[in-house]
Amino acid sequence: MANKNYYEFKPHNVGRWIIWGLFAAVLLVAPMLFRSSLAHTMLSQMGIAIIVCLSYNMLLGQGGMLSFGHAVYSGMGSFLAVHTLNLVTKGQWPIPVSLIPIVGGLSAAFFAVLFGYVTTKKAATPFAMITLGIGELVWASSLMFPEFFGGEGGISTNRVTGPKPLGITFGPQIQLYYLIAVYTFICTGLMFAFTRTPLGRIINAVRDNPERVEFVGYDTQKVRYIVFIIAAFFAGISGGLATLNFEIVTSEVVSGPRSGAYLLFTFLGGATFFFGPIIGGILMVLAFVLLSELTKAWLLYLGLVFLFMVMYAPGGIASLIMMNFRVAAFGRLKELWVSYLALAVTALIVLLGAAAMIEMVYHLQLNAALGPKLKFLGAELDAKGVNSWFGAAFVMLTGIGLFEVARRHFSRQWGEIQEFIEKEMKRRETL
Amino acid sequence: QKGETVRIAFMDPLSGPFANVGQNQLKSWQYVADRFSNKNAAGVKFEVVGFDNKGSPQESLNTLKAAIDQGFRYVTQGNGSGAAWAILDAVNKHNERNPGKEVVYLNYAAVDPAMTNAAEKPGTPECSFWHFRLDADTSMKMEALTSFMKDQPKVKAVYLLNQNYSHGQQVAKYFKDAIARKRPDVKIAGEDLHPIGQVKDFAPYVAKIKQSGADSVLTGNWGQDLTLLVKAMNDAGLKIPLYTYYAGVTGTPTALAGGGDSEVYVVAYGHSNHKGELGEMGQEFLKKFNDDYYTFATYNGIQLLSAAMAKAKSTNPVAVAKAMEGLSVKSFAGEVQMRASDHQLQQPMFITKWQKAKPGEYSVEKTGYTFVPIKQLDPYVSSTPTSCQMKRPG
Amino acid sequence: MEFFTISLLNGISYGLLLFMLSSGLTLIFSMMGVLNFAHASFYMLGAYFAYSTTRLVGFWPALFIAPLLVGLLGAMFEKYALRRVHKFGHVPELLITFGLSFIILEMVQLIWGTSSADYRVPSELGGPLFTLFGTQFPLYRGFMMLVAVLMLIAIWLLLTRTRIGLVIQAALTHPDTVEALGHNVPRVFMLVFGGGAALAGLAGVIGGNAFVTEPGMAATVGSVIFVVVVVGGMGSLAGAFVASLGIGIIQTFAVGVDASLMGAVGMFGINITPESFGFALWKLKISQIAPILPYMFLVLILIFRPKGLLGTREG
Amino acid sequence: MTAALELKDLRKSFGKTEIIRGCSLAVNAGERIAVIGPNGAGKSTLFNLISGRFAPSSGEVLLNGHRIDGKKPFEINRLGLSRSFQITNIFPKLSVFENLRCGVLWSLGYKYTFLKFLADLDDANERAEQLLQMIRLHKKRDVLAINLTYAEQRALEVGITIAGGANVILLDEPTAGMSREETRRFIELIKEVTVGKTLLTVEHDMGVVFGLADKIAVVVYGEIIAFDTPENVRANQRVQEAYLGSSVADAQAGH
Amino acid sequence: MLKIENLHAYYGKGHVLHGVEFEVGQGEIVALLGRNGSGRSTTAKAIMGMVENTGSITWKGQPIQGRKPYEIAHLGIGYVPENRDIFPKITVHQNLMLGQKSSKQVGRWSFDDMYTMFPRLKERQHTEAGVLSGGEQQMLTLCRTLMGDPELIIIDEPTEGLAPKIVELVGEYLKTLKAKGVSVLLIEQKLTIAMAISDRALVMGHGSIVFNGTPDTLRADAYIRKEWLEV
Ligand SMILES: Nc1ncnc2c1ncn2[C@@H]1O[C@H](COP(=O)(O)OP(=O)(O)OP(=O)(O)O)[C@@H](O)[C@H]1O
Ligand SMILES: Nc1ncnc2c1ncn2[C@@H]1O[C@H](COP(=O)(O)OP(=O)(O)OP(=O)(O)O)[C@@H](O)[C@H]1O
Ligand SMILES: CC(C)C[C@H](N)C(=O)O
Ligand SMILES: [Mg+2]
Ligand SMILES: [Mg+2]
Repeated sequence: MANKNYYEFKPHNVGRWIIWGLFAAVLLVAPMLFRSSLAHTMLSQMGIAIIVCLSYNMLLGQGGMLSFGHAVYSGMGSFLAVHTLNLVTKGQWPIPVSLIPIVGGLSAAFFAVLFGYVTTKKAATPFAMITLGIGELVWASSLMFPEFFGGEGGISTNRVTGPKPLGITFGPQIQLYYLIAVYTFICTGLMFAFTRTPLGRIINAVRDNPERVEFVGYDTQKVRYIVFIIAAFFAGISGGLATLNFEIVTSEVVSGPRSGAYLLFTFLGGATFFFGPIIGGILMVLAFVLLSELTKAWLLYLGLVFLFMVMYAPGGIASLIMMNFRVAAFGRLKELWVSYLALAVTALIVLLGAAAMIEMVYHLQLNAALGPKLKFLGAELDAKGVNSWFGAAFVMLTGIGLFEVARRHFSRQWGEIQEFIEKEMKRRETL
Repeated sequence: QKGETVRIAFMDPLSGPFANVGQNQLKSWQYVADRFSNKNAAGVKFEVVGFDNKGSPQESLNTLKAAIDQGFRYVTQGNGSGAAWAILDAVNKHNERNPGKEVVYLNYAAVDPAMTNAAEKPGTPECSFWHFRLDADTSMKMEALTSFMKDQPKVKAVYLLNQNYSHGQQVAKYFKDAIARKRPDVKIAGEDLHPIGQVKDFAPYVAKIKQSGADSVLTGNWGQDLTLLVKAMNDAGLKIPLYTYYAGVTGTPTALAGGGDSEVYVVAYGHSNHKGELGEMGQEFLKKFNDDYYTFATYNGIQLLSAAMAKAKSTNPVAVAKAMEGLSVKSFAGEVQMRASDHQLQQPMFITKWQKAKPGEYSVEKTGYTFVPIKQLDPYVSSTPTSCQMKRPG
Repeated sequence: MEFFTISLLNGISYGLLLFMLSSGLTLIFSMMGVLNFAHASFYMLGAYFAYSTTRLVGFWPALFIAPLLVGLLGAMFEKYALRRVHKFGHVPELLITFGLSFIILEMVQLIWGTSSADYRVPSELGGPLFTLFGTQFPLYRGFMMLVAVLMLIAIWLLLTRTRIGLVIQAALTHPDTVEALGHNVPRVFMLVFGGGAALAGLAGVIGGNAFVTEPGMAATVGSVIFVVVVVGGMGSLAGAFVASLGIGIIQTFAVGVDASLMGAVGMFGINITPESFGFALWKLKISQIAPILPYMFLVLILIFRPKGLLGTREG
Repeated sequence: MTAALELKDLRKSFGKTEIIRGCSLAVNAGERIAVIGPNGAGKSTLFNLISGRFAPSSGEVLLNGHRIDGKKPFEINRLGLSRSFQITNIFPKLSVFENLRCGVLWSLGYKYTFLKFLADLDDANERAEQLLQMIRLHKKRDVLAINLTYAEQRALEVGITIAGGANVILLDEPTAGMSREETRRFIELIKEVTVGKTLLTVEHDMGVVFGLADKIAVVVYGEIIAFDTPENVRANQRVQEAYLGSSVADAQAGH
Repeated sequence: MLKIENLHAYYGKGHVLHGVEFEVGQGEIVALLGRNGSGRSTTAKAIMGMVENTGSITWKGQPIQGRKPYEIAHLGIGYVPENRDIFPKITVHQNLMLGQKSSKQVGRWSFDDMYTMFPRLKERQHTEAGVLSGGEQQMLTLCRTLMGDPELIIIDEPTEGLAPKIVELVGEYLKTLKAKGVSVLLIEQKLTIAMAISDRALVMGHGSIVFNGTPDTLRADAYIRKEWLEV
């Protein structure tokens, strides 16, 4: 078949090489740009979160399976990994530390073979509810069986053990980071490759129309089951990496809120695009580690972000990016810069005013005894003073006004560009 | 040393469902630090900064990293043994891998005895040189409580109702041990472990207790699992004494008061009606924060730290940690000593009873109820042996 | 006999409580297909609103005002947020309620503080209703059961005497067509969501003082109410009712059963010792897992009868 | 010679109502059969029984002599029987090409594999491209199926149906919703793509029926009341009463 | 009764109708013909307020443009959508119930009328509408709208998928509607029955009306038929 008369993804596609090259480069240099030890653990956690969110999206985005219990698999991966690592420490099992995540992956896959059989018998709501039930059961048992789960204290371990090839002990965070980075790169690559395989395509078809899939020769249950196991495998790898990173595993890793976080952030990143969960994973770590450090009101902000994102960008951040890519592809992104700038600045002003007020309220509620004064972005606010409230309200209202002006302008511009693109596409089609 | 500022990183849930407790305790630490800054044996200034670990062990590790990055050398935590062990384990590893940058961990409320004993299995908690517990652990409290109960002739058949996780399992186990030693005639009328936080209605348990013929109930439950139990007992008209660990925690008194009169005993290292300095502090705290001051371990913690710093003539964590070993200071309730062998503070214990506050008594959470001490037990009573083999640096 | 009677009573009253908690969710979930994760948050709001209004005007007016307020909030949420995401499908609908639950939780903590609120049972409802074998049956529990039954009747009338249920079910697949037939679909959706929220609010008014009014109260009832709705069968009010009672009774009796797997195999002469593999599992008593039995039901029911006990459809 | 498809006293009840009441039919390989009958007679149900969407209450279905009743749809498909749907049933969020490729994969033996790249499956890609040409959608190759016009979706529906290379094809009202002109073109297309295959089509448009079919089966109230050549069926008195015998039908057929 | 002037309609940015004008009088059957995609369904949706539109639509002298679909329905316009939008999860009878605007409404038609018209529906009245055969669903949509007792009924391709005999029946029935004073706007593309029963025929092409006259003139107008309809 020498002369294919159709265009297809070729493994040697230049664009792809560039993108994957960039991805590798980012993984490589990130720890050199952010050097504090907190930054290094955060980067490590981001890698872990990226893998697990991507694996979650195999279910949600690619398979249309809404799971409320994905943490069961990443968590079981963690637990088995920690037990294995402790056996390694005792000298009973000669497994290099760098392969522990694979152990996590395999054990998660094992549990997926077990639980997944009943879970994937159903799709849609029954599927979601079975995962919820199994998730709750595993979580409840995790506290009841200290023999395996280590009780409240969990199980700790030491990743510095076994042979040390090239003097790599994985003691220093940076060494571990690079191990995680390698895993992140490979797993991302594998999961991307998966989307290009027959099974990867059929699972999309199962998502869209399971009934028809049965009539082209596939057993939908089996398709879901296999994908479920593969997703669990990658989740387990991330669990194993988390074991190495935190060196302790407690029952929270299988908890319902953890599963919920996967869902939330995968969606926020964008479930309809392959790279969406990567953004989601990064945001997850940022939100939990940084945002919560910055402000007591972080849960409120998180809730609001979700509310607005779901309402105005239900495709997640990835869809926003892709929309602009499309505009760029038609060469019209340049015109939007000013509008974007205006939007960003005015939105920032609104945020500033609103955040100042939120912070003052929180201050009044939580820290009133420390005096009415609080620091907000370097400025001093007086939570009991009319001036601060007036000022904040004023800033916010002006912001809202300006934002609205900018927004109207932008949406007109945007609409016009979309119209242009539609026309242009029609025109090209007829060529 | 004198005039230096000692910064302590406080890590406990400051948001989410357990925020109430964490925030109260952060305020307690800050209040005590403020009060004794420069007015202490070492003449240092204390500053306590809150980090929100959301009650999660893994998040605790992040906050610990953040704190260490920001130069904190003292951390304190108390809510939840899970987070406690995560922090301790991470502190151990940090200190081992970063000599010269050691961190000391003051545990003010996590009471899993495993943290001051030898490890049962690799990977489970064990004692550490960097860990100092200011509270009394589960086994010590049980010693105190059983010492009180053995003198109660009414107590003949006890029902054990606990949450099915390490703390609840330990409470049951230590009770059975201790009571067999002290009052072999006391029967265990029944025993139940229930999943933590899952029971919405305790009436079935109350029915079971009633059927068992128990004359008292012992529970390590906390939060909703405790208040709902008390309410259910009240509702069913089961008027038998309830021996508890955690009836005094933020929010629980309010909920208890809503349920009407019931006979509840608490074992703790303090109570709500201390006189003298601590009493004053309670009033001042109430005025300032509109909240109760009950984490007295903060008081002992600051006393202990400053005394150790004075003794070591340094604020270096290693030196201070060494100085704290075996150190005795005066607490709000007499002399207390940080036992060198396992870093467990040896202190007096109190049995208190929940009842309507008489004039002059402290109204807990403005409920009109209070915890009155009915028995004080000297430190030796509640002291328990340790299997810890402390590994000291250097 | 004594234990049996009391347990049965406890089981029924617990079951009715579950029904009270989940009736609003049944309404919303089964009719609109929205997995409302903020349902428990509305329950909490009901309790806090009742707490505040009780202090102002007393319990009885609060019994009406608080659910009304919650219903209003629910309706507004439907109108300004949920409605917009309806067209994007179920997952966004679910996530927006997730977001809402965060916001409500934070708001509650801001307004009423992070500790529990001192919301008590009114004195005229305190005390026992009757005493049986020396065990009191509290009056307030009786009141709770009464309200739960009233709720059941009210929803049942709403569903059978009006066509709201039909309109909504039809609108789930073809909203435009329903509207073209002359039904104000958006308003019906708003009413149903508001109504569901108000029911949760009412449950909060009554559950808040029977139990504890605190910011954590939403999380504690969060997932079990889903179990009730799903086990009963989506789209079936009667199913939810049966499931509530069933779960209530079984769970209550399970607490009294101290049998374990170890005992069971022991009868066949197999001896399980602490050294046996999985000893922790073998020695687990049924009473120890009683409170998580609902989740097991959930899984089993969905596997063997995905429509739920009395349901008519799967999703 | 065994029939390509044979029904033996097939019956199906939903609840108390018996919808299919003893259908027997033998279709020889390569024949084109039109199935007609009043609305609700059970034509689609018959297709559902044959293709495994429902299991029959009693009776047998034989495909090339093998029993297939009670088997799952995917098993039946693997044995070489494929069907289309009355209400368009495609993969809306996949491109036209992907839709077809999904239809092709199993028959070429790729099963559940995730160890090969789709791009490297030259035979599958080749076949999907061919199909694109056959159903005249090559210009819409990378358009999402949901964005196709109705007629194009119908064509895709048929495309997916024939993609797996099944020998027995069932089409349920393939031209529903199409204009006259489109219908005509579409029938040509169907004839073209089903050369040498056994075809069963449900149709209400008599023009199509008489233009396409070698034989006509008339289903009335769950029974096959006639199975014969178009001329004989048209002449059949019972068929006239039950189904034809109206000006509309005459107008269509005579067209 | 219904008067449409200069109607433009849009799907988002797609401009589909370009100044459509026509009228439907009391008791008149008007056929709206045209090729696929010419905009007939869009016209119907615009009248019902289901797509964005500009221009003027008056109903009994009262402008109804910009009203919500349910308000328009209450004013007496009934709409039978294409694609058989039956409500699959509820029973046939319940589908008909939803056609009524309130449970107390009494109109020209009762359930029994519907069931006599299509006995098939009576047999199936307690089954879920989703399992009905294609043709049965088509009957149901028609009946459902009639239950709302409209004065004007807009029917979008009612004969699709119906057996020839039933098609004839529907034609007959539309005539009885007319006899009861109901106006009909019949959207069709198969000319057979439309030409047989309608008083007037409109032909639509590329979003505007290109022919407006009696069926006989249309039959005679070869150009229009060739250019804008298919033969
Ligand atoms: N799952 C089911 N449950 C109950 N009744 C059903 C079910 N499926 C089909 N029916 C009934 O069986 C009868 C035959 O339906 P079928 O769809 O086979 O008709 P058809 O011959 O294809 O008609 P049409 O030409 O109108 O499409 C109908 O009356 C329908 O209501
Ligand atoms: N929801 C929609 N979004 C965008 N464009 C649409 C939509 N519906 C229809 N169109 C476009 O509007 C034009 C007119 O469509 P309309 O449905 O009114 O045609 P029609 O005459 O009813 O044809 P048909 O025989 O297909 O029913 C077509 O070009 C179609 O592509
Ligand atoms: C999981 C739910 C949000 C899904 C929905 N009930 C369905 O039928 O698919
Ligand atoms: Mg059919
Ligand atoms: Mg149309």
